[in-house]
Amino acid sequence: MTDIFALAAANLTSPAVLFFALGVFAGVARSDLNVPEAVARGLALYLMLAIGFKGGVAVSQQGLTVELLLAALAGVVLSFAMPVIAFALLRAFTRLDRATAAASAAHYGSISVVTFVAGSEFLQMSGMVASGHMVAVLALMETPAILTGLMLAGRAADGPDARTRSELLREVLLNGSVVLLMGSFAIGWISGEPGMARLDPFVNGLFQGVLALFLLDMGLVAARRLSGARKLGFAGGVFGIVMPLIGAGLALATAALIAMSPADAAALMILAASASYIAVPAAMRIALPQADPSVYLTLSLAITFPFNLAVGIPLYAAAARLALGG
Amino acid sequence: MTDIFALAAANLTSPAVLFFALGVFAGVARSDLNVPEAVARGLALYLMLAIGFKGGVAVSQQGLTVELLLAALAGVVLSFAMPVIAFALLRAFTRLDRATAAASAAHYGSISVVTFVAGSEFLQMSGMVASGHMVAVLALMETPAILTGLMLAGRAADGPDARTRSELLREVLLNGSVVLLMGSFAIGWISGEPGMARLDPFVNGLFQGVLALFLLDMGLVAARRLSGARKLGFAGGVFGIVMPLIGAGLALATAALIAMSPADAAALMILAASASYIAVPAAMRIALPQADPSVYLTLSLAITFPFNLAVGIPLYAAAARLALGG
Amino acid sequence: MTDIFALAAANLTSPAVLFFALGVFAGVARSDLNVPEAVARGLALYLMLAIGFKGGVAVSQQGLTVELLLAALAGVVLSFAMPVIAFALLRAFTRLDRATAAASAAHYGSISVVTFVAGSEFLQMSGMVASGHMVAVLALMETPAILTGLMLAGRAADGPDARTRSELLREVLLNGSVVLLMGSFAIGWISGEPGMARLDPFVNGLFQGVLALFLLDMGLVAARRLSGARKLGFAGGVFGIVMPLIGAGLALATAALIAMSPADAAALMILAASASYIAVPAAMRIALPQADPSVYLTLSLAITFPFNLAVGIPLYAAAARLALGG
Amino acid sequence: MRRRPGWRSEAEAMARPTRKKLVAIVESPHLARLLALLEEAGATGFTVLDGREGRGLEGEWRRNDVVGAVEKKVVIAITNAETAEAVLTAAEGFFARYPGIIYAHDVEVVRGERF
Amino acid sequence: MRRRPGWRSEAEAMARPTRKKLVAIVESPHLARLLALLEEAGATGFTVLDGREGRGLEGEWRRNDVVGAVEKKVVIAITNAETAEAVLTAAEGFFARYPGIIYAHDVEVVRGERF
Amino acid sequence: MRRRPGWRSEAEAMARPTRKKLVAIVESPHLARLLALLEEAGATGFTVLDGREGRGLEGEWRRNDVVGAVEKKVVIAITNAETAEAVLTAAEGFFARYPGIIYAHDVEVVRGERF
Ligand SMILES: Nc1ncnc2c1ncn2[C@@H]1O[C@H](COP(=O)(O)O)[C@@H](O)[C@H]1O
Ligand SMILES: Nc1ncnc2c1ncn2[C@@H]1O[C@H](COP(=O)(O)O)[C@@H](O)[C@H]1O
Ligand SMILES: Nc1ncnc2c1ncn2[C@@H]1O[C@H](COP(=O)(O)O)[C@@H](O)[C@H]1O
Ligand code: NA
Ligand code: NA
Ligand code: NA
Repeated sequence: MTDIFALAAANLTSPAVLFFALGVFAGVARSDLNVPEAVARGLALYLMLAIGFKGGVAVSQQGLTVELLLAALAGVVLSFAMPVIAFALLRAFTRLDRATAAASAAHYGSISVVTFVAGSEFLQMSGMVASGHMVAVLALMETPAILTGLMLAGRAADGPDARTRSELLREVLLNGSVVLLMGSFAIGWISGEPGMARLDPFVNGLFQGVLALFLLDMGLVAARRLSGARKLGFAGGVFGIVMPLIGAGLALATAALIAMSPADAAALMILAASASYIAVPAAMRIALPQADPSVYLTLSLAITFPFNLAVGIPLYAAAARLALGG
Repeated sequence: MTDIFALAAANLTSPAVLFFALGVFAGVARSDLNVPEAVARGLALYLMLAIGFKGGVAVSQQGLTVELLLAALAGVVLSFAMPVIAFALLRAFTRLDRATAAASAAHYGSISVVTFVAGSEFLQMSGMVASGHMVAVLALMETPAILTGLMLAGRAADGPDARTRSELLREVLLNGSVVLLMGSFAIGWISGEPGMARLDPFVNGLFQGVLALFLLDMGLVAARRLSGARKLGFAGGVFGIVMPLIGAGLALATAALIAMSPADAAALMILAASASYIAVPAAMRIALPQADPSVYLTLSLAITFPFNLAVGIPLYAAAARLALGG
Repeated sequence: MTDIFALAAANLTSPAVLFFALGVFAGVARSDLNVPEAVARGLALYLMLAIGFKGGVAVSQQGLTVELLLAALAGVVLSFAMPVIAFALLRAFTRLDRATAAASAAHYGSISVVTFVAGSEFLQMSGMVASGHMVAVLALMETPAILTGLMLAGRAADGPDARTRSELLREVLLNGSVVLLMGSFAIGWISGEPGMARLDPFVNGLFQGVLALFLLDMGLVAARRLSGARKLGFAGGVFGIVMPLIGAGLALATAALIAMSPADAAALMILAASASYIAVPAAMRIALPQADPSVYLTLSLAITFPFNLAVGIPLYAAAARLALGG
Repeated sequence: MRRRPGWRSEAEAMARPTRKKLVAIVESPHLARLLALLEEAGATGFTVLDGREGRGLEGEWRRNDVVGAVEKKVVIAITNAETAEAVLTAAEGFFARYPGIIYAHDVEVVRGERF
Repeated sequence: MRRRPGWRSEAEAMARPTRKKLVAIVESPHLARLLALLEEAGATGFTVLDGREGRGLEGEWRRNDVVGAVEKKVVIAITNAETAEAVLTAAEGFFARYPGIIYAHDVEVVRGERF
Repeated sequence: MRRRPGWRSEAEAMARPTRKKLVAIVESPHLARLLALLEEAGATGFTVLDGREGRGLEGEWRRNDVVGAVEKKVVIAITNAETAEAVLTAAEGFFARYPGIIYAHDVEVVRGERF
C-alpha cells in the first residue's frame, strides 16, 4: 500500500509528467513557448515507430501465443462496447446533442498512443513489464469505436453517402497511426533481435527524452483546449474523469476473465481508460461534421489525458496488482 | 554462394528495407500516413552530416592516399560518362523526347545519397568496410553528370542564357548536398578522433534508426511516384532496372582497372548504379524546364531506388567479392 | 600560457566551430544549403531543455546555496546595467538614431543561449566545469535588459500604451526560452539523479551533435545577416567586438567581488559577452518598432556571435583562470 | 523545343482575358472532397496552401496542434466563368455541411486559354 | 440534424452577395494586435497564413531564420463593407507604426449573411 | 520619433487609391528569376508563401516530397498599374518556358504612395 503511494509520487515527479505540467503552465500563462507542428508530428512518428518495433521484437521471442489472440479480442470488444456506455452517460447527464455525444463517445472506445507510451514507462519503472503484444492490441483498438460512434449517431437525413463511406473505411483500416504501429510491430517481429541490435540506441536510448519533449507539447495543447471546458459544463467535466475509470474497470474485469498477467491487465486498463485524439477526431470530422469538435477535443485532451497521466496510470497499475496478484 | 543468398535474405529482412516496404505499402494503399517535409529534410541533413563526418574521420587516420585520388578520378569520369550510355539507350528504346531523355540520363550519372548510406550499412553488415574516402567520391559524383546531360540535350533555340548559366554553375558546384557532404567530410578529417569522441552517439548511435525513418518516407514518395510509371511504358521501366546494372558493371571494370579493394569497388558500384533525386532534378528544372519531371522522378524514385535497395546492393557486393577476391 | 593557445586552437578545430564555419561558407557562397525553420526551432528547444535539465540535476546534488543567489543577483544586475554602457558607446561613436541604439544596447544586456551552450562545452573540455546553477543565471539574464533598453529609448510621443505594456510584460516574464530553461531547470532539480538516469542518452548523448547541426544553421543565418553590415559602418562593426569584451570584463570584476570559482566566472563572462537573438528582438519589435532590426540583428548574429564562438570563449576562460587562479 | 501548352506570341498577348479566381478555406479532412468538386466542375488546376490559424463560426483553431483534424487549408483555383458558377453552386451544399468559406472575384490572366 | 448557421436552400442561393476581402501582411510580434483590431471592427472570422520570405521598405526577411521576430504572417478576412471600412481606417495608424501592408477588394460570396 | 515612409494624417487617408495585386505561382527553382523580373519591372515589395500541393498542366505535386524541385511558391506583389503591366508582359515569356500561372486584379490600398 505504501508502495503504491510511493509509486504514485514517483510518477508525479518523473520528468515526463513534469514536462507535461510545464507545458500546461506555459499554455495557461500564455507564454509564447511553442513546438512547431512538424516537430511535434516527427516526435509522434518516432514514438509510434519505437513502441511498435519494441513490441514486435518482444513478440519475436515468444511467438504467436493464445495470450496475444485473447488480448486482441478483448481489446477489440472493449473498443466496440465502451462508446455505448459513454453515449448513454453523456445523453443522461449532459445536454450535448446526439451527434456530439456520439462523436465524443467514440473517442473513449478508441485509445491514446501517448497515454499508452507513458503508461508503459510507468509500468516498467514499477517492475510490471507488459507483453510486447499489447502494442498490437493498442493498434487494433484505435478504430473499431468509430463504427460504434456512427451507429449511435443514428441514420441522419444526410447520413454517409458512398464517398464518405469509402473515406471512412480507409480511415478505419488504414489510418496513419494504425499502419505505422502495426507495420513497426511487424518489422520488429520479422527482424527480431538482430534488428534490435541495430536500432537499440534509437528506439530505446532516446525514448524517454522524446516522450518528455512530446509531453511538453501535449501540455501546451491541453492548456489551449481548456478554454473549451466551459462549454462542457460540470457534468461534462465529471464525465471526462469518470469515463476512464469505468473503462479501466471494464478492462480489469475482462482481463480477469481471460486470466491476463497483472502487467498486461494494467496495460489493457490504460488503453481502455484513454481517449483518442488523432484517429477518431479525423473520422468524426468526415462522418459527423455537425458534431462540435471543441467538445470532444476538450474532453480528450484537456480532461481525460491529464487525469490519466497524473492519476489514472498509477491507479490502474495498483488496481491490477491488487486484483490479479503479483 | 550460400553466403551470398544468406546476405541477400538478411538485407530483405533488415529494418531499413522493411521500413521502406512499409512506406510503399502505406502509399499504395493510400493511407494518410505521412512524414512532414521539414522532418524529412532534417533527417536527410542528418544522414549527410553523419556519413560525411564519419568518412572524414576515417580518412584522418589514413591520410591522403593515392587510392583516394584514383577513386575520386574514377567517380568523376563515371559521372561524366554514364549519361551518354543512358541517353543512347533511352533514345533507342523509348519514345521520350530529346530533352526528357537527356534530363533522365543525367540522373544516372549522378548518385543517390540514401542508396549509398543504405549500401554502406549493408557492406558493413557483410564485413566489407569501404574506405572513408568513398564519401568524398560520393560528393564529387553528384553533379558532373549535369553538364553531360545538358550537352546531350543539345543547343536548343532557347539554350541557357547568362543568368541560367550562373544559376546552374552554382547548382553544380555549391549544391546544398555537395556542400554539406564535403564540408562534413572536411570537418571529420580536421577534427579526427577527438571530434569523433564528441559526436559518436549522434553520428553512430542514431544512424540506423534515422535511416529507417527516412526510408519509410522514401517508400511513401516512391509509391506516390508509381502513378507516373504508365507514362514510361514497358521499355522505360526496364531501363530503370537495366541502367543501374550497366552502371555497376562499368564501375566494377573501373575498380578492377585501378585495383580497388572489393569493399571500395562495391561502394563505387552502388554509387554508379544509383540515380539522383535531389541535385539533378533541381538543375534540370532550371536548365531544361521542357523536360518532363514526372519521367525522371518516377525512374529515379519509383524504379531504380527500390531496385537498388532490395536487390542491387547485395548483388553488387557479391559481384565485387567474386570478381576482385576477398 | 601555451596551454591557453592549445585550447584556443582546439576550440577552432572542434566540430561545433567548424560546422558554424561551414554554415558561414555556404551562406556567403550562396549555396542552396538550408535547414528548415521547424528543424532549427526543434533543435533550439532541445538545447534549452537539455541544458536546463542538466543544470537542475547538478543543483539537486548541491542544494540551494549562497553561491547560486549571489550569481543570480550578479547576472541580473549585469543585465540591467550593460545596456547603459552599450547605449553610451553607440551614441558616441555611431550615427544610429536613439531608438535603434537603445534597442541594440538591450541585446547586449541579455544573453545568447547557444553561446552559453557552446561555451559550456568548451569549459568542460578545458576541465573547468561551471556550476549547474549558472543555467538559472542564464535564464534570469534573458530579459531584464529589455527594461533598460526601453528606458534608454525615452518616453516617445507614441510610447507604450496599456496593451503594449502588457504584451511586453509577458515577453519579459514568460518568454518561451525563459519558461523552457527555467522549467527544465526546475524539472532537473525535482527529478534529480533518477530523472537523469532516464534522460541521460537524450540530454547528454546527443548534445554535441545537435549543437553542431544547430551551429551549421547559425552560420547560414550569420552569413545572410552579413549583408546588413554595411549599414553599421566601421564604428558599428568595432562595437560588436568591443562590447563583448567590456561585458566580459565587467563580469570578471563582479565575479571577483563575489568570489566565484574560475569556471563560474568564465560562464558569467560568456553570458555577459553574448548578445540576445531571440527574446530581445521580439520585445523590441513590439515596443520599439521604429528601431531598425537589421542593425541589431546584424550586430548580434553576424558580428558578436561569431566573435564569441571563435575567439571570445577561450579568451574569457583564460582570463578567468589567470585572474582568479585555478 | 517543346512549347508549353498555351504559349502565344507577344503580339497576341496584349488583350488579357478575364477569368474567375475561386478561394475556398476548408478543413483538412474535407480537402479531397472539395478538390473532387472542383475537378467535377471542370477546373484545370488548383493550388493548396496550409493555414496557420483562424477563427470562424465554429471557434478557433491553430496548426500548432497535435490534432490535425481541425486544421484548415486554403484552395486557390483560376477557372473560366462557367466552371466558377458550377463550383459556387455546388459549394452551397458543401459549406452548409462542412466548416469553411468560399469566395470568388474576377482576375486578369495571361495565357487565358489554359483555364 | 444541426444546420450550420447561414444554411440556405438552393433557390435562395442564386443571387450571390458581395463582401470585402481584406488582406494584411504583418510581422509575427504584431499579429495579435492586428487580430484584435479586426475583432473590434466586427469581423466574424479570419485565417492566417505563414509567410516564407519577402521584401519591403524595411528590407528583406525570410522564415528560415533562427530569429522569429521579423517573420511575416498573411491575414485574410472576409467582412461586410462597414467592417472593412472600419478596419482600413484603423489600419492607417497601425501601418504607420508597424511594418506591413493592407489591401481590400470586392468578392462574391456564398452564405453572405455570415460575414 | 521616426515616421515610417508613407505615413499620413487621418484626414488625408480618406480617399483610398487603387493599385494592382499580382499573384504568381512558380516552381522553387525559378523563384529567384521571377523575383528578379519583379524587381526589374519596379516592384517595391513582395511576399512569398509556400504551396502545399497542386495540380496543373504538368500534373500533380505536393510539398511532402523528398524532392524539392517541383515544389511551388506563391508570390504576391502589390504594384502600381505601370509596373503591373510591365510584369505581366514579361511574364508571358516566363510562363511560356516555366510552369506556373500569373494573374492580376485591382485592390484598394492604404498608404498608396509606397507601391
Ligand atoms: N470571414 C472570414 N474570413 C476569413 N476566414 C474565415 C472567415 N470565416 C471563416 N473563416 C475561416 O474558415 C474556418 C472555418 O470557418 P467556420 O465554418 O465559420 O468555422 C475558420 O476557422 C477560418 O479559418
Ligand atoms: N508591395 C508589396 N507587395 C507584397 N508584399 C509587400 C509589399 N510591400 C511590403 N510587403 C510585405 O510586407 C513586409 C513588410 O513591409 P515593409 O513595412 O514595407 O517593410 C515585406 O517584407 C513584405 O513581406
Ligand atoms: N487554374 C489554376 N488555378 C490555381 N493554380 C493553378 C492553376 N493552374 C496551375 N496552377 C498551379 O501552378 C502549378 C503549375 O502549373 P502548370 O504549369 O499548369 O503545371 C500547378 O501545379 C498549380 O499549383
Ligand atoms: Na479508451
Ligand atoms: Na549513378
Ligand atoms: Na550579454
